[in-house]
Amino acid sequence: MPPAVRLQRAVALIGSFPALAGVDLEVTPGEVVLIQGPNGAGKTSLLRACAGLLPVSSGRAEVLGEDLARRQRAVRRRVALLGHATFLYDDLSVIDNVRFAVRAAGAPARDLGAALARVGLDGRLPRTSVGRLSAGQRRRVALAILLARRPELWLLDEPHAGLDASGRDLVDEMVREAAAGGSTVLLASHEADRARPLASRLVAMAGGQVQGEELVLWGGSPPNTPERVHVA
Amino acid sequence: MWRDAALVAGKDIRVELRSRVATNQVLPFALLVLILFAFALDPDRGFLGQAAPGLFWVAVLFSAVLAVQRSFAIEASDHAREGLRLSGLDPAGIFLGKAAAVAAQLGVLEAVLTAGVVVLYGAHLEGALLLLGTCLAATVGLAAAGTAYGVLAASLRVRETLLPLLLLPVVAPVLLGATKAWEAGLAGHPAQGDPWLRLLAVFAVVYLALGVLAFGPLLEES
Amino acid sequence: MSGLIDAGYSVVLVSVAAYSAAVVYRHRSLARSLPPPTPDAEPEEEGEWQ
Amino acid sequence: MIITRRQARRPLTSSSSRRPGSLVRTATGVVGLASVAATVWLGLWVTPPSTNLGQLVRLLYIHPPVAWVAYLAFGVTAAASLLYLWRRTRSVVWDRLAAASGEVGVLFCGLTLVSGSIWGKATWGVWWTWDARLTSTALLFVLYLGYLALRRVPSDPGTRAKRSAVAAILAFADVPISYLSVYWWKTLHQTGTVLNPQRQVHVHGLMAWTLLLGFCAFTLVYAWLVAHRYAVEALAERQQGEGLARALAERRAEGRAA
Repeated sequence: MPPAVRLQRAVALIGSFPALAGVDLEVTPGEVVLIQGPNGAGKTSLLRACAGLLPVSSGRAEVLGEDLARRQRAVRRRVALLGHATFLYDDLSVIDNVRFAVRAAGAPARDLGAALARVGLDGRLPRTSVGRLSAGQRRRVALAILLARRPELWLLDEPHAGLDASGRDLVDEMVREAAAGGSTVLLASHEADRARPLASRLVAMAGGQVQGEELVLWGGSPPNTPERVHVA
Repeated sequence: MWRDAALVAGKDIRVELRSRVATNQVLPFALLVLILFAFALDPDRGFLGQAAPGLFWVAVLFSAVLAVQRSFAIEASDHAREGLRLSGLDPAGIFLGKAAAVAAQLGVLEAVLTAGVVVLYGAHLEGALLLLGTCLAATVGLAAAGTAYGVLAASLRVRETLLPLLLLPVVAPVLLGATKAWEAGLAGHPAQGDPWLRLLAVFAVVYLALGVLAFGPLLEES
Repeated sequence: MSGLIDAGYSVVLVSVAAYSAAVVYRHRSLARSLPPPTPDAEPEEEGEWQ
Repeated sequence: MIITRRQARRPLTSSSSRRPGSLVRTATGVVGLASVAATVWLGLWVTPPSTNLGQLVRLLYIHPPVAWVAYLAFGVTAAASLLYLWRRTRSVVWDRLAAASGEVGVLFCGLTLVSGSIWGKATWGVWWTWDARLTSTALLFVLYLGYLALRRVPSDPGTRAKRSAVAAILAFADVPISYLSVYWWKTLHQTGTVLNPQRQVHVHGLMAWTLLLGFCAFTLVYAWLVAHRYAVEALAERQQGEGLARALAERRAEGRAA
């Protein structure tokens, strides 16, 4: 089985700014990797590059066994990116948005109501225009799309942001379920207390490069004493 | 490709049905253009009746620019354009879907404008088959070229000003061909309109083909 | 009549001359602002460019 | 974008004036200038007035050559854009050539319109008539003005190259269609200045040679201008490329500092 993500000296440019300045990273399927780093470290760019949104201009980049330089589009149906933007159409109703996103990804549009109920959007909410929802509710719609799509690689950029306590618990639950179901999760978060217990590995980024890695034992290891495996 | 096209067209039309921007803004704008022409040309001397085909198609052209801008404005909110790229939809399908949605809106607009030129300019509709065929070919051509240029300009900060400059010279043959075909139809000489109809069909086919080929690379440019 | 002919010639010649001057000036000033090219510069440590 | 990176290390420009490419360029410029001067001299003073056009025939020595260069330039832009878009021949060379040729083409297209308009004033008594050739040339002019406007929008070089190439193809596909439509619409312009058999009688001897010289002269000037404009494009990219190498280093230093 090929690694879920394999980056070797990957450079990605935004305009003429090197958002990724040579990233080395390998993620095996089923892992939950937490990417940490200060603002501007390149976390979001890394996730966007893995989604095939930000072209990798040099180095090697493979996601789910596909070469991103050549087949940028091939991975997109198997990958989901949840970022600052939720990619929803304000004028469409919640259920129409979910149906469009799920069918566009090539997944069967079944049990959409169940997915929406799971994220707490039921009653008359599915028929409401997304434009009338609060920021937190919009993120819940995006979570419902993730649930219905069942992607192989989850790229979560600050998934807890803008959610209330139950929403944050829901994100944690979903990440655990995804990993248990064989999916791979790349998670960028500033909320270390929240995200660390989810992760099987920590990756520290700064200046558009990976600066170090730590392996966290599943489940119970205290967040401040991880087993340090490798420091670049 | 066709499945994706149907999905995208359905989505765009659903957005329009719920937001009614084309109905509430583009359509009144087109009618306003018809009325302004009457101010500019003396309505009592019968200029309007003679110029009806040209004025009709100029109004359609300007409205087409607005429709294309609207079509890509809905992808601009909440980074939906990125969502579209991320979705893994076939770019050719996205192109055809968006063009079909624009064409459908233009079709409705043309129907209303036709009533407008009959009522306001006193045009007599003859050779209905030619008029209809012209509308069909011209609309497909406008929608195809418009969608191709729409995605070209969509990622630029100056898109509102650049799109008309890029699109209008390209669709000038459509204006010419459709006007001449309508003139022939309204004058009761449908045979004279045939070469123009063929020209419109060629334009539509060329820009559909180019759009299918070019939409993918253009959509990828963020 | 001959005025029109002179006008035709001068418009063409003056415009081409002005554009040439602008392009050559831009070329010169850019070339001066950049160091001369070094064709055998060592590649950076990135290695393979795809 | 990738090529720009390579550009940062190994510039392809021939900015140093001792290179052979630059020598050819200078020679083209000198010969072009001399032949333009010769065309003007022959056209204004040496050649006789024509029997049916009178003195007006003198405009004939510059208007068709200028128009020819405009069409040639747009043709080159379209061909270079195609070569850029085709994966196997993709190279920044074609993008620069398309940009250079497009800009020179717009200049010559504008001059075609102006000199054609002067011709029209002299023959028909009006500055502008809606005849087929004038109208389609005007459309062409606006079409490529849009292309240049698109090129000037600041963006990432690779993105801009691809976008501009597509725009050039989309515009170029319109040229035959719009020409045909305008041609059907109205035809007033004398068709073909040199190849038309009826007119050929009047363009002979020294006049024919002057016209031929005019074509060569303006084509050489075109080549020279494109060569310079190409170098400007390449240098501007190099300037950007060197900025990029610095940016990459700064970005990494940022990481080490953190």
